[in-house]
Formats: sequence, C-alpha cells, structure tokens
Amino acid sequence: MAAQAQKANAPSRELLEKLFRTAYKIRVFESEGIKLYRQGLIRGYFHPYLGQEGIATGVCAALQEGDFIASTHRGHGHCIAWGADVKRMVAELLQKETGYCRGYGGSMHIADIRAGNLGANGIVGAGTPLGVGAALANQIKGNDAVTVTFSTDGASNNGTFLESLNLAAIWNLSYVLVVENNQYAVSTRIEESTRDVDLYKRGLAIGVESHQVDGNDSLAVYHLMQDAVEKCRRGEGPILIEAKTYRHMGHHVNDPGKYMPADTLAYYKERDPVDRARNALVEIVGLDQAEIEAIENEIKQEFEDAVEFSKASREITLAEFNEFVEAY
Amino acid sequence: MAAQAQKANAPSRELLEKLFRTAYKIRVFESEGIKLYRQGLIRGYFHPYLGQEGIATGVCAALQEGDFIASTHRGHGHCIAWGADVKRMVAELLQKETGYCRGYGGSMHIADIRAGNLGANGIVGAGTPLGVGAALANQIKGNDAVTVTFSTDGASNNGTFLESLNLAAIWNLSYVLVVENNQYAVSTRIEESTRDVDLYKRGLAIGVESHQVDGNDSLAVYHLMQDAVEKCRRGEGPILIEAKTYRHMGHHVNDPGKYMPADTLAYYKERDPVDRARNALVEIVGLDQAEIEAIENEIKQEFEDAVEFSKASREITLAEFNEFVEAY
Amino acid sequence: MAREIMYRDALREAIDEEMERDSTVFIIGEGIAERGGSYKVTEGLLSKYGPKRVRDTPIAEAGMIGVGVGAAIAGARPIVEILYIDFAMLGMDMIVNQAAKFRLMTGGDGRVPFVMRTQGGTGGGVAAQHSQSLEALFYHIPGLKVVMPSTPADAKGLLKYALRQPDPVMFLEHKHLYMTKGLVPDGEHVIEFGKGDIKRPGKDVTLIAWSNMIPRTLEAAERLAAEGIDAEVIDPRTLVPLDKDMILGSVAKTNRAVIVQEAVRRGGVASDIASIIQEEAFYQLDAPIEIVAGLNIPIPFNLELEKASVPQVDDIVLAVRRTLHSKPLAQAAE
Amino acid sequence: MAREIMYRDALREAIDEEMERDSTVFIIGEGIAERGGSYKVTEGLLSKYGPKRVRDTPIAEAGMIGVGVGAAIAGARPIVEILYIDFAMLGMDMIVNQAAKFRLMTGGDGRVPFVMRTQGGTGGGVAAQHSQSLEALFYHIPGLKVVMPSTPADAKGLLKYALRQPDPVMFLEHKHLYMTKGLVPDGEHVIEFGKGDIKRPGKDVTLIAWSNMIPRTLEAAERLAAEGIDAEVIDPRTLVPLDKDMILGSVAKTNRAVIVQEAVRRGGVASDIASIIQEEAFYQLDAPIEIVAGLNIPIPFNLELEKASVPQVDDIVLAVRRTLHSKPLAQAAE
Ligand SMILES: Cc1ncc(C[n+]2csc(CCOP(=O)(O)OP(=O)(O)O)c2C)c(N)n1
Ligand SMILES: Cc1ncc(C[n+]2csc(CCOP(=O)(O)OP(=O)(O)O)c2C)c(N)n1
Ligand SMILES: [Mg+2]
Ligand SMILES: [Mg+2]
Repeated sequence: MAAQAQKANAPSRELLEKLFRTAYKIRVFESEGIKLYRQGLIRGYFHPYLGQEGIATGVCAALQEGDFIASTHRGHGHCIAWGADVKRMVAELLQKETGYCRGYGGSMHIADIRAGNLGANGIVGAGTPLGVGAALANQIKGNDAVTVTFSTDGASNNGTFLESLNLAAIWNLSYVLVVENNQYAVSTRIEESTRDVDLYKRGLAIGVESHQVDGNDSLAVYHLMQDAVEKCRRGEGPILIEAKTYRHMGHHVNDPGKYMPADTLAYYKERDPVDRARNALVEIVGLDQAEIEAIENEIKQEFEDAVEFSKASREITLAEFNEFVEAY
Repeated sequence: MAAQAQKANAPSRELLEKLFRTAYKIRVFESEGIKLYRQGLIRGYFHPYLGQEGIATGVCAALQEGDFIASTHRGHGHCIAWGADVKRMVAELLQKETGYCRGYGGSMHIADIRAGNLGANGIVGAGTPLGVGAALANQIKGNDAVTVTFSTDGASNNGTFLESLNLAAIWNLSYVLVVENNQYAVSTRIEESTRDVDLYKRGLAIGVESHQVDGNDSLAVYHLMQDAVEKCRRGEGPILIEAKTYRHMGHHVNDPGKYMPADTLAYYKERDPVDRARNALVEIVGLDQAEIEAIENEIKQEFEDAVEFSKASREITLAEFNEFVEAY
Repeated sequence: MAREIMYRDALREAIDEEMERDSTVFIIGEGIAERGGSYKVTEGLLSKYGPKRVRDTPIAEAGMIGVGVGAAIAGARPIVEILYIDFAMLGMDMIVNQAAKFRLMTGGDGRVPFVMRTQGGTGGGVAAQHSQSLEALFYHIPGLKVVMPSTPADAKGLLKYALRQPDPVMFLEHKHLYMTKGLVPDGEHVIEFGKGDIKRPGKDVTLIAWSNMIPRTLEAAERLAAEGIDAEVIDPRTLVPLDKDMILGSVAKTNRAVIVQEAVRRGGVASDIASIIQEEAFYQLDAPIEIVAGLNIPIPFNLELEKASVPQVDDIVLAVRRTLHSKPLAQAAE
Repeated sequence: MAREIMYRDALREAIDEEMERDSTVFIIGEGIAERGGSYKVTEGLLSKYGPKRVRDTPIAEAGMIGVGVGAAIAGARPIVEILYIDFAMLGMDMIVNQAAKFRLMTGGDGRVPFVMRTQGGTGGGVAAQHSQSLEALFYHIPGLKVVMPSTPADAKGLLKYALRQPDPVMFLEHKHLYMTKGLVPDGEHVIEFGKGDIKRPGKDVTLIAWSNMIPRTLEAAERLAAEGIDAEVIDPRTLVPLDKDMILGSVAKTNRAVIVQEAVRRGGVASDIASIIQEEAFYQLDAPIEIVAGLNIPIPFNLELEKASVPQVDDIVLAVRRTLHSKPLAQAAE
C-alpha cells in the first residue's frame, strides 16, 4: 500500500512484483472462490472480478496507509488490492464470525472499515457519495489522505455520479473516481445504456480533470493513478479515471454470460491483466519461471490456509445476535 | 401555440406581436400578482418569472397543439406562454374553485393537464423525468408531439438531470430540455455550485445535441427552438437548450435579493426581454406607440378581469373536499 | 377451468394479455427485454411486442420511475420493473412527491395510471440491501395503491386490474414466490382492489397475513388444526385499499387476532391493522392482538441469523397459542 | 438559571456549542452558510467557523446526504440540513440502505454518527410537496434514531446529544415551531435519547403527541381542564428509541389513551404506539385508544382544506371526550 516514489520509464522490481502479486492474488481468490460457491459453501451473490484485476491492482499500489477506498458490488478485488487479510475475507464469504463483518455482510458488503475500506456496496452507484464523504471528512480533519471510489460504467448513468462528483469538484476534494468500464451492466451492453461510451467526458463537462486508461494494464493504471494522487495531495483534486476493461465471464457466478461475443472476449483475454503483470516481471526485471512459480505457490497456499481457517471458524450465535438486535 | 413556418431573417409581424404579447402578459401577471401577494390575497410561495420572460415566450411560440410541457417551481411564465387562461391562473393563486387545480395546487403546482401542461413542480429537477416520460408516451402512441421540460441551473446539479436526459437520448425521444440558467439557486451563485457554468456541455457529454442561447432574446430562443422542434419531429431528438438569463428580483416575493450585484442586475435589465420584444415590434415591423399601448392595455385589462373573476369565485367546500378524500 | 402455473408465469400472462388489449401498456426495466428479466417474468414479451414497448434501461431507478410517472400522466400505461424493492428507495421522490400527489395537486384532473412492479423479502443470503419488506413506506403515502399477491391467481388477477385503474400502484411481489405454483382460472381473470380473500376459513382465531407470509401462516394453521385450533387465515391481497370489513367480520366471529408480517415490527403495516381492529372492534376482543413480525434489524447475510430475523412457522404457532391462552376480557376486568 | 429563547436559537446554540467542542462537527445545506439558512438556524456560523465547516451545497439532496453518511463513516460528525423533509425523499437510498444498515453490514465495526436536520409539517399554503410529516418512514427503518423536539429546550438538548452518539439521527424540526419561545437552561444542557417528557401531568386520560402537536394538545388539555377533565400530556421527544415505560406507566394510571399526530392516519407512528399499548396494557384499557391524525390525503394548497387535513385543537378535545364517554370494559363485557 506504500506509495511508490519513482516515475515511469524504469519500473522497479519491487513495483512490478507488487503488481503481479496483487493481480494474481485476486485471480486466485476469485477462481477458487467460485469453486467454494459451487460447492455450496458460499450463498447469495458472488460477482467475480476476473479480467478486471489490473484496475484495483494499479490503483491501490499508488495509495498509502491513511487513504480510503469505497467499492462496488464486485468488491473482492478492491479489498485484496487494498491489502486485506485473505483469511478474514474467505471467512466473511463463509459467514463466519472471524470474517471482516462477522458474517453479517457477505460478499456484497465486505468492508474493512478500520483500515479505511468503506466496503463493497449492494447499491450500484452508492460508493460515489460515500467516497466523496470520506474525502470531505479528511479535508475537514486537515490531513492529506486521498479517497478513491471504485465505480462502474453502470453507475455512471445514475444520479449519484453527477451529484457527488460535482460536490467533490466544487470543494476541491482529494478524491479519485475510478470508473471501471467493463462495458456491461449484467447483460446490457454499454451502447444500449448511453450514446457516448467514453465516460470520462462526463467528468470534463463539470470541470473535473478526467482521463482514460487501459484497465488491463496495471502498470499504466498505476502511473496515471500515482499522478492523480500527487495532484490530490497538492489540493488539485478531484480526478476521474476511466479504465476500460472486460469481464472474463458472466455478471455473477451463475450467469454463463452467453451474451458476450466470443471474439471480444478473446480479444480481452489476450490482454489478460494477470498475464501482463507476470510478463512485465519476466521481461522487464528478468524473473525466471521458478521465481514466478514460487510467488504463485505462496499465494495459492495463502488461499488454502484461508479456507482451512474459515472452515474451522464458528458462526455468530443466536445469543450474540440477539444482543446485537437489542443494541441496534 | 401554432408553430411558425418561416425561418430567421425576416420575422413576420404576426410572430413578433405574438412574442411581445406573451412576454408582456407574463410581465403583467407577475408584477400584478406580486401586488396581490402583498395584499395578502395569495399565500404560500410565489416565484416570479420577471426577467426570464424571453425563454418561455420563445420556446412556446415554436410549439403546437398536442405538444407537452413540464415546468419548474417558477412556472407562471410557462403556463402563460403555453396559452393558459389568465382567469383560471389567478383563480388558482387565490385558491378558488375556478382555478386550474380548484385551489388544491397553488402557484407551485399550477398545471393544465388537459392541454398538455404537466404543471409547475415544487421539487427542483422533477420536471425532467416527467417530461421525458411524456415524450416516451408520445413515442409509444406513435404521434409526432414534442415535449419540453423547462428546467434550471439548479436542477442541472441534480441526479434527475443525468438520468432522465440519458434515457431520452438512448430512446431518441422528441424531447427538448430547456435549461433556464438564471445563475442563481435562491441566493447561491452558480459559480459556487459547479466549476463549469456552461451547462449545455453536460448534454454534449452524453451525446445530446446541445446549444446555448441568450434567454433574454425571445426571437433567438424561438429560432433555436423551432429548429429543435423540427429535428425532434424528424426523430432526431432529444435536444438541450441552455438559455442564459437573470432574475429581476430575489428568489421569491419575500426575498429582497440583496445578494444580486447591482451592476449585473443593471446589465440584464438593460437587456430586458420584454423591452426587446417590444422594440422588435417597433423597429422591425414599425408599430407605433399607440398600437403598442393598445396591446398593453388589452393585456392589463385581461388581468384585471381575471382578478374580478377570481374574487367572485368560490372556494371548494368542506363537503366537496371530504368526497375527494374518500375517493383518494 | 383452471391451470396450475407458477406465480411468475401468472404475472407474465397478465402483462401479455393487457399489452395485447391496450396498445399503450409498455414495460421498462433492467434486463427485462432481451434477457427476459431476472425472474423470467417478462420472457418472450420483447419478441412479441417489440423494442418500443419492452425496453431495457440503464441503472437509473429515479429516472425510470420518474419517466414512468410522466408517461402515465401523459396517457400511457407504464409498468416499471424495479429489480429489488430496496432499489425503489432511489426513486422515492418520484413515488411520494409526484405519483402519489399529482391527482390532488391538479384538483382531480390529473391521474397517474402507473404500475411499479418490484419484489421484496428475504431470499437466502442476499443480505441487508436486497432483502427488505418495505410495503409500510408506500402504505403511509396517500394516493398509492399497495398490492401484495400471495398466489399465482391473485398475482394475475390483481396485475390485470392494476393495469386498468387510474392510480399509481405499488405492485409488490416476493422473491420466494416466483416459482410457487397454483391454480389460475382460464380466460379473463381480473381481481378488484380492496377485496381480501379467506385463504382458510376457521372460527377460533383470525390470522392476517400477506405475500410470502401466507404459505407460512397456512402451514401454521395446519399444525394448529392438529391441536384442535381452527384458525381463519385472511389475505387482504391489497393493503391499500384494505378490506377492513372482512377483517372486522372475522374478528367479530373469532374475538382474537394475530397479524403476521415479514417486515420489521416497528412501524409496520401490522401495527396499523392492529390499531384499526382495536379501535373498531375493541369490545369484541378477548385477547390482545398479537403481531408476529420481523426483528427491528436489517437482514444479516448469515443464513441462520436471516431466519431468526423474520417470522417462521413456529413463531406463528406460538403466537396463536399465546392468544388463545389469554383470559377473556370479561374475566380480566372482574 | 434559564433564558427564554426561540426554538431556532436553541438549535443554533446546540450546533455552535458542539462545533466549538468537537472540530469534526460540520454542517452542509442549501443556503445555510452565507444566507444563514431559510429559518435562520445557522446564522453566524460561517463567520465563526469558516467555509470549511459551514458549506452551501447545490440542489443535490441524494448527494448531500450520501456525502454526509460517508463523512460520518470516515470519522467526522456531519450535520446535513435538508430544507424540507419532503426533499429527503431524494436521498432515501442513502438513509435507508446506507446510513441505517452500515453498522449491521459491517458486523458492528462501522458506525455512522450522521445527523440529518430537516423540518416538516403544514405551514400555511405551501401545499402538497412542502407540508408532509414523514417521520413514519424513518421510524420503520431499523438503525435510524428519530427525534422530534417540541420545545426550545428539547431542541437544544437533543441536538447536542445527537452530535455525541454514534448512530444516524433523523432530527425532525417543525416549520411552525422555529419562532416559538421557551426556557432553555443555561450552561451545558444535553438530553439523552429515549426519555419522554410529561409536558402536563394528569390522571384521567393519557395524551401522547410530539412536535407541533404538543402545543395543540396542551391547549386542548387546558380546555378539557375547564370541563373537569385532567389530561396527562406525554411527549416522547424521540420516537426511536421510544420511552415505552413512560407511556405504559401513564396508561396504567389513566386507563385511556389518545394519540395525536400531524402525519396521515394510515400507517403512522400513532398506529404503532397504539399497537404497543394494546399489546402490553390490554387489560388496563377502559376504552379503545383514539388516534387523532391527519387525513389520508396530500396537503391541499387551499388554507381551509389544509386546516381540515390535520388535527386541530377541537379534534383533540372531541376525541378525549369520546374516550371518556366510552363505557369501561368491565361493564361492556357484561
Ligand atoms: C441501484 C441498483 N440497481 C440495480 C442493481 C442490480 N444490479 C446489480 S449489479 C448490476 C449491474 C451493474 O453493472 P455495472 O454498474 O456496470 O457494474 P459491473 O457489474 O459491470 O461491475 C445491476 C443492475 C443494484 N444492485 N443497484
Ligand atoms: C429538491 C429540492 N431541493 C430544494 C428545493 C428548495 N428550493 C426551491 S427553489 C430553489 C432554488 C432553485 O434554483 P434553480 O433550480 O436554479 O431555479 P430558479 O429558482 O433559479 O428558477 C430551492 C433550493 C426544492 N424545491 N426542491
Ligand atoms: Mg459494468
Ligand atoms: Mg437558477
């Protein structure tokens, strides 16, 4: 989570490894999580971040402790990139008392409020005002924290987009709105939802510095974000970043996603963000296959341990619940 | 309300007289209405349209029977330009049974639903979705009606702006959003509410043809609107028109408007829309003072008659009300 | 004659028949056109009625509802589908301040034949923002009709009626009911608002419930029958207008009432029905009216806690027993 | 010692003192900074605390409320002023789905010390969209505190408490009360939530009211006193949490209750309080609980009709008389 000092051109091994580790950890979490879902261990909604890993990875690498994030219904990736403990994440999905929300929240509400992660949200678009609010709180407290809301193409057609980004603008908040444009809202193509698919223009129209980036390129996202964060800390926020990307599967675990054209899917899979992060490590810093595998195995092991931990954890008891109800 | 066929260059006497009559009628209605308010004959809210007459005047001159309008809390001008009966308007403000809403609505809800005026609205921004809905109904019915929402600078920062204009856009509705940018929301200057005061850009950002016009020039508004209406009837809607203007006084009758800088106010008063409509009639068509006065006296008389009529009207009885309550 | 079909199919039949009958009926919602809706209620309508009358929307609930209200005012017959009742909160202004009030504000001239279809209730781990039962919010707003069908036949008949009457209707389905089956009469089947239905006649106690609490209450009634308690189960079907006569008639007979609602206890519709019964049938009551309702808490993700948050069959049975063991007033007053 | 000040001044004192005490308290709203607010509650705060902590906003209620909730989650103490409670409908998602549920959804870790100040009620011709009493909507949502002060002292003490406790508070003022006067204690004056106040002790009948119905109910009580009827007037002050003990204690003494609310009858808070009383004090009631409430209709512009739509002193007096003339149950049961 520590901000990186150096600029483009020669990315350090440290940075590239960090990007790959994060992207890969998300990939493992989602792929293995889907298996747990299919085994019936996870219920409710599960929206995988597969294919979009580059965004959370690049964005969070440019943030530091004390910053805040707010997320979407597709929030596992943001949570991981933010540095969450995979154990407590899996435990939450398995509705265990050791989960981040003690099993009260689940996938759609996973949060780590103590670390400045305001959490996933079941209401599309709701993370924007919440994030702007966190930025406002930090401005009032007088610190230099930056707040990021991860948002979506779907949320960009919702009123909260305009209202809250406009508030961030008139108040010059240290706020970055990251619009993950994966070009779908469930099965609805972005072209059906708006006439202009370049969503960053909506920021420009209200005087907000706005950029577009390839969301599958975690390094590009990182550099753009690093610049945005610096500007914010100088009081030149807010900034909007539209990151184009594509899902690797349907909207949620049970959506086969048949409506996604095979050739478009293939196009994006060729530009897989995890592969690209791995390749960068191999090509730019020269890691060999064994080194890569060591990293991958470590991450896989971390997930397996998390499953063990979660299975061994207990659920909230009815007595504990009743106490909570009384106090609510 | 009949659409004019001819284009710019040589405006007809008919058109110019119509524009002046409408603008002047609004001027009289508001100035005299304020007196009734001060006499205690009108209660609740009264938001005068003084200074903004050019917009409703120009817009409605380009519409025809069968079209629809939706209005704002500052709705008298739209109502009059739409061709409403001044008698029933005054009666409504005086809460009489002969009023457009039988005294149930008042200034903020004055409507003439049978003639396609969806009415004023007490909720800033609400007219936008309602107008888009009327346009949708007409598209479904397959007629060529155009619907206009009169909206405001204030409403442009509200979520309904983005959500409903975007719906109008993806459905290619015959819809014109007229943003009356009078540069204030009560006492809040537009510069405090947004970084970019050119509101038409928000239409452009979502692929909507958008224009800016001097709202104090009813003829310019008319021409732009005529073009927009033609495009809509050809299926090329929606269109956004931002009309810049300025109030001649505070936000409502009881607001002295001290926050409005004297020089800016003077600037706009020099460009008074009623004077300009009158001057056009004198300069372009050559009407003399006597002819102008005849028109003005006729309109003043119409208002006086309306007051007489309204004073002589009765209010809804409690028995009638109870019947309404039972049926509600 | 009648056919046994699913609740979701009954809804589709109603929409289909009314779209056929009235060319101004149209439907908009998220994923309702090409995909046929998250609960398959609108499957096949796009190909039958075309993209003008069956439209997908962006994620813009306030806009969708507002546009529906405007279309209704302008003389069309919109159905706006909101995926979850929870999301209707985004469009509350359009419901509360526009749809519900337009008729009054126009002195009676303006009408809003607008139907919002949505679904609520708990559904197995979808957590706090996708599990609410919010009918009480609409119930409190004058001008709205509130409909909560519990069976396929009621769903069909009430939705058809909704599309023929002039006022805004909150048509509230339940996520657990879509795949339940029931007999639906053949041919034209329309059910007027304001007429409750006795789902089970009985003489010992009046049970009032709606939506997904009906199957649970009927199950409770069967268990009580085994104990020799003969419960009458009343489904008002429409909460506004409410069939007070049916409720008061039943209480006059049984002298005891239990109201079952999935929504949270505090400020729910059950409280209002209780207040009406105690006001109008005070001298007929032999025991306090019992309310079996959701806990005053958002719905937790954890499934056991979710279950504990809303009424189960056991809770209903226990409440009825409590009611019957209460001493009659005449004794108490002595 | 105490001073006689206006309700609006009492509110300003509370905000001022809490802003002084806690540097994370801030306030946003339409026209609240330079103009000092439509009801002059925030006058002078801008010059004292500066534009960082006292901010005007665009007309974006959902955004304002949402931003307030976010700021609260992130550790500040926002006050969001919404001009009319009617406009809060635009921010319902943020209130219902975010503010109220965050604590539960985070398993207790997340708290939302957010205060929304707004005002409701009829006010002389401001019509359907500016006259509502909508407390019942918030009352029904678990996680929200609902506060409705009727006097300057209560306004001050409760607002100060609101700014020190960890949950979202709907602080509902009344447009008719801003310029009413009352004694407010000098020095630190904080009133805990959940403690009702007996505004007039009495023994014959319990009258429960809040907000602007308190002055009317007190007036009714005086008129009843002249008839020899000694009414106790209870102001719960906070509807959530509700001081059930005080209400039940009073009913145990008087055996009769009348609840007065400005909001419409159907589904109002009065119904819920009635349901609680009948449930917990059934055997102590000598007559049905009367509810005096608004008609089930949006508020008309016409002033006579507006008056007819909400409870007046006469209505309260009549209801109390009806209650007292009801035959006690013991007799009725015979
Ligand atoms: C306000 C709201 N409306 C509808 C939904 C149902 N819903 C959940 S995810 C989703 C699609 C979201 O698409 P997008 O915002 O682009 O995010 P993505 O799923 O592509 O990450 C919808 C419609 C919701 N959760 N909230
Ligand atoms: C949703 C909403 N918020 C606040 C108000 C209170 N209000 C009435 S008019 C007004 C200012 C409106 O400014 P603008 O929209 O620019 O219209 P103008 O008065 O300038 O015509 C405000 C804040 C309202 N009526 N509705
Ligand atoms: Mg998307
Ligand atoms: Mg303005």
